[in-house]
Amino acid sequence: MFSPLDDLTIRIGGEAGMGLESSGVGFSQALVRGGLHVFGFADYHSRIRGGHNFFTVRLARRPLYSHTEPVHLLLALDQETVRRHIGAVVPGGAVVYDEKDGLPEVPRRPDVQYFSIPLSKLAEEAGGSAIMRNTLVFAVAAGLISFDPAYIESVARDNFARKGPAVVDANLRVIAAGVKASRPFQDDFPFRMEAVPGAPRRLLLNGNQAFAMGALAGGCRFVSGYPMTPGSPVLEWMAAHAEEYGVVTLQVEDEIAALCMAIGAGYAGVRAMAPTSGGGFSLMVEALGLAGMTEVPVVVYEAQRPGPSTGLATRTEQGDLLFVLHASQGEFPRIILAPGTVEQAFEAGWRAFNFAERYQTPVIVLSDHYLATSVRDVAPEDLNFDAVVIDRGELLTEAELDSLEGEYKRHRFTESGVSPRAIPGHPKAVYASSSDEHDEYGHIEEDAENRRRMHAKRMRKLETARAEMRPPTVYGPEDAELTFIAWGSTYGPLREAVDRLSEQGVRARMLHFADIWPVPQGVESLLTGETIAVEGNYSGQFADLLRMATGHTVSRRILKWDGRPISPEYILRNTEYAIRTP
Amino acid sequence: MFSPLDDLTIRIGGEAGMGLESSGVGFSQALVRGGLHVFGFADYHSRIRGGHNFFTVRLARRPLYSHTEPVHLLLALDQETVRRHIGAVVPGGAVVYDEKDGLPEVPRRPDVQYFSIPLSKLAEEAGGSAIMRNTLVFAVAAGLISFDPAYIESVARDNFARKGPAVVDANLRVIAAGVKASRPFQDDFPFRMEAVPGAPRRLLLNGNQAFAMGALAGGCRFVSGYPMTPGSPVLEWMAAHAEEYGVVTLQVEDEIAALCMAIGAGYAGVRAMAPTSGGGFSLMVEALGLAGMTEVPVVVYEAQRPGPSTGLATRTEQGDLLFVLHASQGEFPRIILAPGTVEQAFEAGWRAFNFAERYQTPVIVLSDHYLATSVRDVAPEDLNFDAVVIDRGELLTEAELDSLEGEYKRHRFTESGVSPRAIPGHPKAVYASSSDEHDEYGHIEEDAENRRRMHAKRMRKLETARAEMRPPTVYGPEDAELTFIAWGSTYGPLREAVDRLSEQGVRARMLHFADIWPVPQGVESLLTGETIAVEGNYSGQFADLLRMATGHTVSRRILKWDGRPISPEYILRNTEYAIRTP
Amino acid sequence: MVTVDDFASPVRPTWCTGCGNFAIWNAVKRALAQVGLAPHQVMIVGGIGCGSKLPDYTRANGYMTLHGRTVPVATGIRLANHGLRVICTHGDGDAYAEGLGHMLHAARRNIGLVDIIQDNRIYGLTKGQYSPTSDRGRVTKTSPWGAFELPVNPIALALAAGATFVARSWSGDLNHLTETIVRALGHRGYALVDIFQPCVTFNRQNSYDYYRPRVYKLQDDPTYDVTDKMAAFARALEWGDRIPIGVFYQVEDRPAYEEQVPALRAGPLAPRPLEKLRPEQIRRLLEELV
Amino acid sequence: MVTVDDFASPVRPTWCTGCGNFAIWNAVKRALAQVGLAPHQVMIVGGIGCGSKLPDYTRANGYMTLHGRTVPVATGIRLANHGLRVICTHGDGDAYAEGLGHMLHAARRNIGLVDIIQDNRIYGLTKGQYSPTSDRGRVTKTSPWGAFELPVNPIALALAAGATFVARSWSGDLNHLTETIVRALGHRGYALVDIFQPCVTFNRQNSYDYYRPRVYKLQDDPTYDVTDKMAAFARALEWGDRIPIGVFYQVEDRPAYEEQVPALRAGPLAPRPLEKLRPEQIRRLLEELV
Ligand SMILES: Cc1ncc(C[n+]2csc(CCOP(=O)(O)OP(=O)(O)O)c2C)c(N)n1
Ligand SMILES: Cc1ncc(C[n+]2csc(CCOP(=O)(O)OP(=O)(O)O)c2C)c(N)n1
Ligand code: SF4
Ligand code: SF4
Ligand SMILES: [Mg+2]
Ligand SMILES: [Mg+2]
Repeated sequence: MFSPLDDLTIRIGGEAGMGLESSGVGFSQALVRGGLHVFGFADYHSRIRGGHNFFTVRLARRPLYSHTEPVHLLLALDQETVRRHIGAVVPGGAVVYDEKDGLPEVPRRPDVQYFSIPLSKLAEEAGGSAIMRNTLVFAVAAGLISFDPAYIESVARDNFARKGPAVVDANLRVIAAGVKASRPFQDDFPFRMEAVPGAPRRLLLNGNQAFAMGALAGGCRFVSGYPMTPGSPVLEWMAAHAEEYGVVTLQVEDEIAALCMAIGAGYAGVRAMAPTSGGGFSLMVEALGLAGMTEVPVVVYEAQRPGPSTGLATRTEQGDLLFVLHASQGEFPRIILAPGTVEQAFEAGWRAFNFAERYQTPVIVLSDHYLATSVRDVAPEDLNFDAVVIDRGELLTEAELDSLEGEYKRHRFTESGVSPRAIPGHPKAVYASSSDEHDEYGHIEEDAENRRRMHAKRMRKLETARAEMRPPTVYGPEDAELTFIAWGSTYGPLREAVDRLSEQGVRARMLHFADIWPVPQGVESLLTGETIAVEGNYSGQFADLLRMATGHTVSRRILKWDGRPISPEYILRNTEYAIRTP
Repeated sequence: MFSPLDDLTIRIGGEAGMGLESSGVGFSQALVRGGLHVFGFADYHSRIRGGHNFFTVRLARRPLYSHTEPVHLLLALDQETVRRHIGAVVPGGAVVYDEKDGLPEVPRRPDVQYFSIPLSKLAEEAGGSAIMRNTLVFAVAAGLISFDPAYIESVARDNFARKGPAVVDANLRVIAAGVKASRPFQDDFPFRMEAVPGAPRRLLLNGNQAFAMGALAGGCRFVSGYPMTPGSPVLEWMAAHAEEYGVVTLQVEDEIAALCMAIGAGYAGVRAMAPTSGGGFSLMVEALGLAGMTEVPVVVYEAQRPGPSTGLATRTEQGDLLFVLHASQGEFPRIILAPGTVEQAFEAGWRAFNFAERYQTPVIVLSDHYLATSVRDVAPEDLNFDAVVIDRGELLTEAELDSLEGEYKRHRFTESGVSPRAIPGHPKAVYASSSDEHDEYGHIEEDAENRRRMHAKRMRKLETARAEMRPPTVYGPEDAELTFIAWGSTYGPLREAVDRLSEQGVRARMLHFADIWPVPQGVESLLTGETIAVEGNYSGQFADLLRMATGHTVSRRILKWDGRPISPEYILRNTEYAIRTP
Repeated sequence: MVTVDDFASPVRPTWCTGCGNFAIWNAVKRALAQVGLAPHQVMIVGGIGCGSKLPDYTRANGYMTLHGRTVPVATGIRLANHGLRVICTHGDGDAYAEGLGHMLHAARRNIGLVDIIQDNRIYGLTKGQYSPTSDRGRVTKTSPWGAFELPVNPIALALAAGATFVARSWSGDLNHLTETIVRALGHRGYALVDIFQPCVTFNRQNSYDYYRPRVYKLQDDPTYDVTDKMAAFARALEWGDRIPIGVFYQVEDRPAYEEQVPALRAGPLAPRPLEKLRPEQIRRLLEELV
Repeated sequence: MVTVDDFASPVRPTWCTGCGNFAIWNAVKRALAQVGLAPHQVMIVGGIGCGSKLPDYTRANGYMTLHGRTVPVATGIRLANHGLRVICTHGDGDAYAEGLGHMLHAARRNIGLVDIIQDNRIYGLTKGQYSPTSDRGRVTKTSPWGAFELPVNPIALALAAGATFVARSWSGDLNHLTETIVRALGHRGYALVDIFQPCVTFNRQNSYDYYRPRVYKLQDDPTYDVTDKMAAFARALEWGDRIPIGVFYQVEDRPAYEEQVPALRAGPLAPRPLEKLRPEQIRRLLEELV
């Protein structure tokens, strides 16, 4: 176990509509400004009011990649929070609750402290409104862990600046009141995490933001979407930046239209994408094949949530992998990326568009609720804008177009499978592609030999692309006895689990796949020893995919499908079990 | 090689709009009435006029399961037919062409005979219209092979009865003229296939008809669809029989509505299905998950055609297997059947509805253009109506409903995963299911433990169902050195290829899968020796699936993706190649 | 006798306090009680959205389906068992964005559904994006510069599609709401009931106070003829300071779809026993193949 | 100067002799030549169907997309490059069955498309099932008892959706067809042109002879006001012995969608060079995260 002096988790719980997530993110921001590392995630219901919600922020003096299960400080805005989370509090930890709420009638834990503070009352007195008790209770938390409240004040100043000085002042008063209210309990609370003054500036963001930023940096200039949790914040982020960066964004009538419009834009020569979740992706399936057949570059961002169907709209799962891999009738090349961290999400943003244009085919970026909405701090250089490349592949330049001879062949047979592409509008490259099988010009053609060659030409692109897919990240010793396999958002929890196993003397490593399809070359050689797939789904889809693609059968699968993210502890518990049982 | 005395192929070719398919089927019908076995299939373009079309009928004295490549008699209604098909004609075979068309300027084959007959002129003289030359040329063919024209007359009488005696008589005169016109060439044509008078009556039908009939027999009472080749003839067949058999059929606005309506009907307690092809299925993907989540029995008939996208609308492929297997976000149980013959298509018709109700989940019947549209003769008892069972699974009876105690739990946790179902309308079983995750009553529920159990309950149905999936048909010796693996429509060509290999002394067998998913138990033990997958797609999807499900890696794949059906000869050629190359 | 309490479900609504859905929910229960339809005689079909959860809060046969697919699922239910009165309750996003085509095809099909739209002119459940009925210029997270689209006019569209019953009501008048739903329940074919439903959380513009002074009742004008389509179009275009509510149009000039289907002449399908084909039916089928 | 021959493609149409699509094809080429748009300045987008193959037979930028999705694909093209004049050509099944929702949303969006519907009131390519514009009672393979649905009225629906240009023409009058398309090409926003297109193979009812005595030209009536929406609705409902053709409605009361999008103020998107973000842009983005 890590010393709690390095690693602390604070959880705030209450009802939907209390604004826990936004105040939690604000508090996280303050922690980051104070030089700490954080990992924050929200747990909330698919409804606007009622239902138990909570936000958890883990803070530490070293970079964090995941949440963990134990809670050191529980900020309870209702009795339900105590009822549900008291079990997660570590011995010596504390619960802060509102005097007016009182405690629920559950046995008190002798090893946990209960701090009663008149949160609502103090918020009302200091700020004028009881709803400011979120802010207040975070100030209490800061006080308890000896974190300098000046950072919370600075965030409040920035966040409320738009609302005028009166609102800012009210917030500052509430913060002061919170810090003051924490004083009587400070000595009793054993866990401390002071700010690190002068630490280098870091950024706080979630996977959706990172991906959207990467996409913008990669030249995405068209986004069409239909609201759907947890993918559509990418549309909203782009809309917010549309005017400044020259991006066309639209909310449209449905996901069918969303992808069709993006394909239209891609066909016309603009880097385009459609963000969604699995349900919306289901409606994009037919259009995906259109892009495959007519060789149109387009990107779909699919942030998974638990299915089937509407499922659990605000929760997480990795259940759509084999679906997106095989979606749409017939066969065509597609590329699938599944970033595991905000850094990878940023990269996936621009890499996706390069792949789409280089292979003239759809690219799917598979995210999930956990990655999409969890916030983490990174160094500015981790969002590596310098590394961004805009490679449009075999796109004919104006000069090349001017010197074209004869009728332009949009779908020319080539060895790589990629045909040099002209953006429509040039007099020498007038063409019409068809979703029917077609000849090199794009004209509808049913001839058997043409079909055989044209289909093979398209499919060849997959082999060409395979060569540039990145191998999995290997984390841990070469000679590991246990090789854990993960993809997408499981990166963080698994990385931490592997760290802990190493500390326990178990030689374990992680293979993390962010480039999923085509499966990178040479993967087989990494699949050695005892292999354990760790996935947030019921059946172990990536393990199935690996077996299909490589023949390798993983030794075990650690799976989870209850809609909640996998934690390092969950992996460790199940590993012990896996090691114990034959 | 079979003796041509037992086995003869006649091909008629011409332009779209000439009605080759319907007259070809009529001729096939006559052959069957004459006691012969037939296999007929049409090759046509996705357009209403123009383009080269042809219909091929193979006839024999023993049951046939497939077409073959060599043609004995080519009936050319235009020069293009000669140009394209002359290479397929066997030595000693003949071409019949219309005097007025003449022959194309291609080298004459010395080993083939060319019979010039004024087809149009004779048709006009005898019947009053040149468009009757289809009928005439088939009568010529009958004359050449010494097949009693009385059977053609009898079919003409039946088919044209509705149009009145004048039309019937005109057809009879045309048939007589055709037979007469064949006389001068009869001695030169070496291949004969006389009728077998008094042979037991047999039926002629294609896969679509067989499936539709099986579905009707199995209690299907609701069909909603949107036209799409080659699946929608099932809707049309049902519409034609709707009034008599009490079936609700509708053509609706799109495939989304089609499956949603079928799900609505299934929810309300009626056996319902939506027939389509891959493109339409793409639009049904979201609704499929709704059925999976809310445990609604529903059947989708998906007749594949070459993709991706619009592809080759009137041709064949087996490219949608992995797509339908994984379609829709999240995970849920589904059952997939892929009949290989008309007999299996008939069975799939009623079995699908039993599976759907027994497991309260969607069932997909995967067909393809080749199976859906090829005609074959079977004995009346091969469409085994006696074997039809209507098993509605755990459906609460009126008496059981009357005696229900307490609130009815539509999604009760059970060991098998199947929850006893009440059809809505009974006062004691009032419930509302939700596409959101729900509790046993159907109410929306986000609790983690409920999710874990409810999702597992649904998924368990797959294991329960696995036990009753039929193992593959094994055709050939136990100790075969070559094991060919097929699924769906490849049954016929592969069966014949295996027969021929046996004749050549190669110990080969076929494993044919008609029950695809869940993969039947115990398959592993059959996957021995050299295994060769034979599939009508680019990547070998079933081989991939087998590897994923069983770990078995097939030794080789014989694939075809040019939109044309696999022939026995194609398999043999590629087998030789496969045997020769290491 | 059926009473409102018969529809009481153990599940409490999760709608925000003040949400216009409460009135709709109460009106539906009242209307059902008034026309004497018991919980097992109806089927309430929702899509996905705040309002679409109404079946979860109502003890009656129900089905919460997909966003935008409420109407086709309900159509299948109705055709499988027209012994059930089928009611759709879904949002403006569900009905007029993702589901617009289905609704208009249902209208021309004249399928016997009461189609209640909880029209809050916003996306509630996904937290406040603009909807097809949001005003032009409406600023939301997906329309930071103000929406460019003309709002959908569901009344005009339903009329143009050939709907035989077209009505509008609002959450601020429980009696009018109940009456309107009662009238719709009395209609044979497709009946659209668009309801202004204030969303107190994400749509502060179209509040109770916004609608109260604007709405007026068509049926207060004794000369208004609900069978006059051009008059209905004229009122459908009325918007702004005065907004008509009530029944715009009602005719019975063609039968409901289910009344025309040959297979349904013998009554509802679902309750019929499902039996194997009789020998002479099999014979006739096989006869077609020889 | 652009001439009709500039649009000559090496591919010959596969339409049946006498098919109404020939006239539409010729009219499109003539209209383009008349307004002086060269093949590389336009984009013709088809769906799937007999008529939807028009781009294959026309030398011009084109795209043959999906059945029913013509309009959204065309919308994406238009927004990516409004330097191209974007024209849709697709069938009544494509536009009014599978695609009805998209068309109406395009209309209220007022996106700059000329949307030409090859309305043969039948499914041609799939061999003769009834279509959304087929008459009630129409007997086909999928409606053996005669269709039960009221036909779609595209003119009324487009008006109700807020289309700013709504017209109808027919294949029997090449000049009227050309003129109407020319007028549509001159319109800024969404322009619907529904065209009666006889299908000589699968729809013998709605033949040239059927239409010739029935159609009359709205523009022959000098008092007809194309900006009067109620007048347009009245004509839209006219059907039977007399069927109006011509422009029912045209207003420019609101800008085209693409004229409102902030990112497009600087001109069409596609031709702009695609460059990496500038350092100060990156700085501003990162600033949001501290
Ligand atoms: C196919 C699909 N797309 C998107 C969503 C996400 N979604 C859920 S509710 C909703 C919109 C809600 O708006 P509305 O229908 O007006 O209902 P309200 O919540 O306002 O009552 C959306 C977009 C979904 N569930 N399914
Ligand atoms: C999703 C989908 N459903 C069905 C089809 C099959 N299909 C091709 S064309 C067509 C209808 C053609 O009718 P219409 O649009 O009126 O065009 P027409 O052939 O009459 O010109 C259909 C249903 C398809 N290609 N895609
Ligand atoms: S968000 Fe709006 S529509 Fe949803 S429950 Fe709250 S008030 Fe009602
Ligand atoms: S089938 Fe009809 S629409 Fe199609 S090409 Fe022939 S005449 Fe034209
Ligand atoms: Mg709404
Ligand atoms: Mg048509």
